[in-house]
Amino acid sequence: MTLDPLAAYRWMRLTREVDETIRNLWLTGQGVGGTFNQRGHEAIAVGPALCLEPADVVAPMHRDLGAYLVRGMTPERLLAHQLGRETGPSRGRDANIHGCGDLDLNIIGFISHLPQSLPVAVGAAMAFKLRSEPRVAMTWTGDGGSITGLYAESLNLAALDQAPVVIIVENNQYAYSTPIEQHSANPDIAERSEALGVVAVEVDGNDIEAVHKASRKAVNRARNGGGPTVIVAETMRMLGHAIHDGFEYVPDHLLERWEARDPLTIFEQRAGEHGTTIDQLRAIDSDVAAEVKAALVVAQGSPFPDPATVTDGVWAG
Amino acid sequence: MTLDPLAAYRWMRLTREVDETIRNLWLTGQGVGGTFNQRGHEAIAVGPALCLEPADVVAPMHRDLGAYLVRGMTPERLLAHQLGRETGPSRGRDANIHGCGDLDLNIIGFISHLPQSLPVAVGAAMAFKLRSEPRVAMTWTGDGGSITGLYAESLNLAALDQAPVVIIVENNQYAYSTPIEQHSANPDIAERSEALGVVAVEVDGNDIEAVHKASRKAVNRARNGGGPTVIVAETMRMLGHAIHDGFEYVPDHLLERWEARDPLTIFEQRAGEHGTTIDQLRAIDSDVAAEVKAALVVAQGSPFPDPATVTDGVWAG
Amino acid sequence: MAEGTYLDAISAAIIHEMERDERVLVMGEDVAGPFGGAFKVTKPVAERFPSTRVRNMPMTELGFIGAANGMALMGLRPVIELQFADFISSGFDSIVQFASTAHYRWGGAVPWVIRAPSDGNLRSGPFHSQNPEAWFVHTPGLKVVAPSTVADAYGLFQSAVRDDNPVIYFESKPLYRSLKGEVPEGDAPVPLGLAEVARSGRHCTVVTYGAMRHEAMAAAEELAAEGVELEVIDLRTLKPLDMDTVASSVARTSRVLVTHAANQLGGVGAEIAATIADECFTDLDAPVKRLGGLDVPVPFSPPLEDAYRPNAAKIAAACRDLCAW
Amino acid sequence: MAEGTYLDAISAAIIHEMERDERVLVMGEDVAGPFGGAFKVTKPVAERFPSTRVRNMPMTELGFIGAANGMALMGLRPVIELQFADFISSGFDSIVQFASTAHYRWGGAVPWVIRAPSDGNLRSGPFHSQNPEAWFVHTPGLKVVAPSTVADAYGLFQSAVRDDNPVIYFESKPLYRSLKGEVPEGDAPVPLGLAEVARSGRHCTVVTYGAMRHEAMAAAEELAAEGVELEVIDLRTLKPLDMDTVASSVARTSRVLVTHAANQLGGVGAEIAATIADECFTDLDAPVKRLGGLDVPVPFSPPLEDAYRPNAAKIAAACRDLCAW
Ligand SMILES: Cc1ncc(C[n+]2csc(CCOP(=O)(O)OP(=O)(O)O)c2C)c(N)n1
Ligand SMILES: Cc1ncc(C[n+]2csc(CCOP(=O)(O)OP(=O)(O)O)c2C)c(N)n1
Ligand SMILES: [Mg+2]
Ligand SMILES: [Mg+2]
Repeated sequence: MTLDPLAAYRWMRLTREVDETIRNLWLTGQGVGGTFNQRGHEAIAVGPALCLEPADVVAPMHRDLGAYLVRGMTPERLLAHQLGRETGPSRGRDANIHGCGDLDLNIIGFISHLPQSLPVAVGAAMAFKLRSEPRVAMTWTGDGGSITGLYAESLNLAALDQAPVVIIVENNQYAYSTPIEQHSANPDIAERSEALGVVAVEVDGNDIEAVHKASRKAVNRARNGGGPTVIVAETMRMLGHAIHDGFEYVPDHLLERWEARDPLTIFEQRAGEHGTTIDQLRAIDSDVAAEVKAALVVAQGSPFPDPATVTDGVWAG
Repeated sequence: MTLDPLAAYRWMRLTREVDETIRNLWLTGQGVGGTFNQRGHEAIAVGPALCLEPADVVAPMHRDLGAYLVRGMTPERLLAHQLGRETGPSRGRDANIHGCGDLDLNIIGFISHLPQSLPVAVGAAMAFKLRSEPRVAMTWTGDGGSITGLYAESLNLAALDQAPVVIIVENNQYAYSTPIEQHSANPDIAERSEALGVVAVEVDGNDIEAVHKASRKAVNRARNGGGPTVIVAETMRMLGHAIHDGFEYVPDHLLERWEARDPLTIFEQRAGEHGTTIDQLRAIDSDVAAEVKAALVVAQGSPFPDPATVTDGVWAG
Repeated sequence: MAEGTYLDAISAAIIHEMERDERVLVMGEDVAGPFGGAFKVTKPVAERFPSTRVRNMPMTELGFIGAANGMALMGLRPVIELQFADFISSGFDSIVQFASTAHYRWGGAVPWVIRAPSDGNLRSGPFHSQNPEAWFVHTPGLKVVAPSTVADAYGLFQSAVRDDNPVIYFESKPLYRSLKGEVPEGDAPVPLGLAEVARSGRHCTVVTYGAMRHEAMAAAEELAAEGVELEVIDLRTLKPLDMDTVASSVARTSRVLVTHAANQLGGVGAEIAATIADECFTDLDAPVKRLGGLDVPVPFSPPLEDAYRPNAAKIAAACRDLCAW
Repeated sequence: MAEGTYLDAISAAIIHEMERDERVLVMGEDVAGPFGGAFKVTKPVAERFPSTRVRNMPMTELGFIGAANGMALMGLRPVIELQFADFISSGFDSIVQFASTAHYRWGGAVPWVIRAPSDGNLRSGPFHSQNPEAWFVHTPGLKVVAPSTVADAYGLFQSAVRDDNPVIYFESKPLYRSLKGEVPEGDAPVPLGLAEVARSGRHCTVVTYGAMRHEAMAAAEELAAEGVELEVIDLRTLKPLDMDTVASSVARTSRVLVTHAANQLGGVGAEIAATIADECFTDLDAPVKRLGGLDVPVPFSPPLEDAYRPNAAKIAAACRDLCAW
């Protein structure tokens, strides 16, 4: 799959728009509970997801709004979810972007305990391999997630089985307020990953073309029996960890540097190279804005769950 | 500390003798519960422990009988412990070589959940560093232990703090019945360890001089503020995992190869080089045999704990 | 049907489920052939099925139970062997946070079975004797099973594998080879959530599960000689709990002892006793009594483990006291 | 004494203990200055003490609680902050297997405190609202504390740090900034294991802890207007449990409701209710009732969380029923 530049831009813009819509709601007291910020992570979430077939499976985390959207979770449902409505994918049971799963879309909902999506994605890939299905599992984790024990256990399992899984490490250089040098004695995540027996590559996480290219290669390798790949994508989270976070801890000069490298901006700067025009992008912008606005109206008009259903769904079957 | 060859031999022989005594007891139905085998691990346990000062701390695991002995846990107490007597270090509360700790000897008792001794040793080392004490913590783990998440988490913590800890990985190439290639996608434990930010070296685990030399260097580095070292020592467990284990899974040719490299045998073969004589070694053998025989008599004559004390010691203070 | 042990029944049930349903696979440390597991439960299984369906795992409980979550979501039915129930705490997050909540949160069914060899009386000390079922009964979204007979070991396992939810199946190590009986063949599922009246009696009810069922039966024999008839209820499933069977027994006997080998304080017996005390209040002629393990790690040395643990004599004594109330 | 919040009291207590005893240090994710923790509890602490005593940890709960075990064995007194109590399951082995058993097994004392911000009613969903205290009350060798007032947040913390055992200190997130009062100064330890009679009354006892204390007090106000006087007991410490205070209250009131925000099934309330039902059998004029969270993960959406969770109105209704018995 080659990257369709207008589609790529559209998904990133949609991610940004949904994120900003949520942010505005929460900052004006119209949210429910807390919520996470996505700004800066658009290319990392969208680029890899665009490499997948519908039958492939994703297990995104809290910074991957774009992946949910690409996989077919509509803005309406995502907003309804964050607002605790019956019409969201969790029927009001899970918060913000947690538990935003839907097996009809092959999306696995995540839990807070990081990086729990990782072994789950590896297990999904092991299932594909066992059944000789040409499917791939993809998951995301952070630099903080990459230093957990579960990261090492999961990569080892993936490598032992040569399971068809692609792991995107979103290295935004901070785990909450803690810079990577303070949480990882060896901040070279690719090196740590490779030592566990997987192929690891590094890529500019704000350049959707680069992320997409690396992901495409990894997805192909996985689908062709070549086993797991870790893609370490460098980026910067441009707002606080979550809506309440004052975000004083990232030095201004770092933010300025990365502001200039905003995934949407650098994509737009290359519009000519892609054979697209600024006018086309602006048209997408207004389309997307209208779409999200309409989605919000629907989401806000959706019912809350009936408290009488509170115990529904604990058991399957 | 240079290695005193007669002392080195004596500790290894004592380890072997206690192990065989235990094995004989258990095989003849005089044991209580189960017990682990030590054969093959004598040099790995004794060599590093001989590099320590009394104020240093050890956190050995289930294959390190020799380390307990070197640190001053007497055969009497060790046998009483395994036999569930009041006079053992756990007063009958913990089994076989678990929980065989004594802070007066600076030995931390281990739990089954592997490799839990590892973060505990790292924490002890962090305490030494925080208080600027010239002390070192030493711990042991297996090849199986080295692929756990906790191994990665512990090494990262040690490296971040540059804590004075020495970690001996007893690579006996099997975790219970599972060969290393089946449990570790990358069986190069030193490479995996180094990628986490620590110094890692490899050594022949059946050659006590080699193990001792590498450990001495690591202990010195730690004591002088140089941070953690991992020593990957290759060996082979020459009997089953534990007393009940039929041990069919290790190929004969492997055992034959390692039998020829028995830590006591190869040490004895070099007796001349050490300036010791075979007669001296035989004298140690009979000394040690008598010592352990006497210790067994004492241990077997020791009382079982009074059931009325069963709840004693749950709480400290 | 052939005579066999409790352990044989588990092996047979695994084989039957794997033959019946190709989605079922076994995973765990050292489970593959020819070794066949720390207790050899999967040895006959590994002889029968290819290595892709009986898979050795590295000593990484958190990671491989996490992987089982992914397999289960993709429609497989992993049967996960732990070497000892004690190591269930090493995979805790994958169980109590992910698997237990996925269906409630977003409809993802996680149909696995964790086989956890539990309980003591074998002089195995604090880390090979644990009975951690209370942690999981308290956690919403998990089912918990604890068979105590050869037939139930077989039949409850079948129901556990066929259930669409994560099920923790606590095996009783003390019964593994000591308990013999007819091993069922073919389909013989015992439904989850149904207690068994193991013995009828009119003077006092003993509610129990696992190895303690047999201690309670021995106590009942002892008391029968004294003219006291115990009714013994084996819960079989700890979640969901069959309180109906318990309540209707208490309505007849008016006296009840709840006993298990797990630590008494905050154990499953507390939930059962509290429920009886509430729902059977007017039926009771004596307080609901509990008899469980002491509030200490399971000690190793025989005199200490004996002091720690309930047994037939202690159950008989407690029932005598209850009947004297 | 100055007016402050429940959260201020915790910060002040940490500072006091660190000044008093140089063995005390703080560790956890993002606790260091200038950030000062997810809830800013350690912000004033980090301003006062060097970074060696307020230490950021990587997101590796199992590893760093394991390291705290080693530090504590070597004589330090680590105060470990979890970002949410929900993540306590990620460090489970280091707590329930190592720390809890070391002293019993071989005399190694492990004096740390884990600060666990717990409870909900904040629309934070299944992973930021948990009350996992029952897992730890059931585990031998741990102490468990759950302060519900500004003064207790201060005083129980002091006792927890000075205790020679591992103590889990459950902080109440809903009270963090909503509850204000006089923050004690200097030494004001509140002993572990001593309940407080928060309100005297003669008709019915309510046994509770944490944020539910305040719901029970509100229920008591409501019922007082109807002529029903509730006695409210705040347990403050969940292990060891002060059943004496509870029993002497029940002896007077003959009716009792046990309530907490944690899931009711197999919760700490089951232990308390079962003990009351046993030991106070002849005092009771009505069954011991329990009111806890439903057997579901804590749901996010307001109508669902409200349905999940006990509150003043539900407590009042339950007490009315009890008094009508
Ligand atoms: C096991 C666990 N401990 C603590 C947390 C709290 N927490 C939420 S996000 C986060 C930082 C994660 O950093 P990283 O993995 O780099 O992802 P990022 O948020 O930077 O995208 C922490 C500590 C958690 N989610 N899981
Ligand atoms: C967390 C955990 N899971 C399972 C076990 C059971 N177990 C005991 S020893 C062992 C193998 C350990 O292998 P290794 O670390 O290589 O040490 P070795 O016994 O070979 O010296 C296993 C799986 C355990 N002790 N801890
Ligand atoms: Mg990050
Ligand atoms: Mg090994």
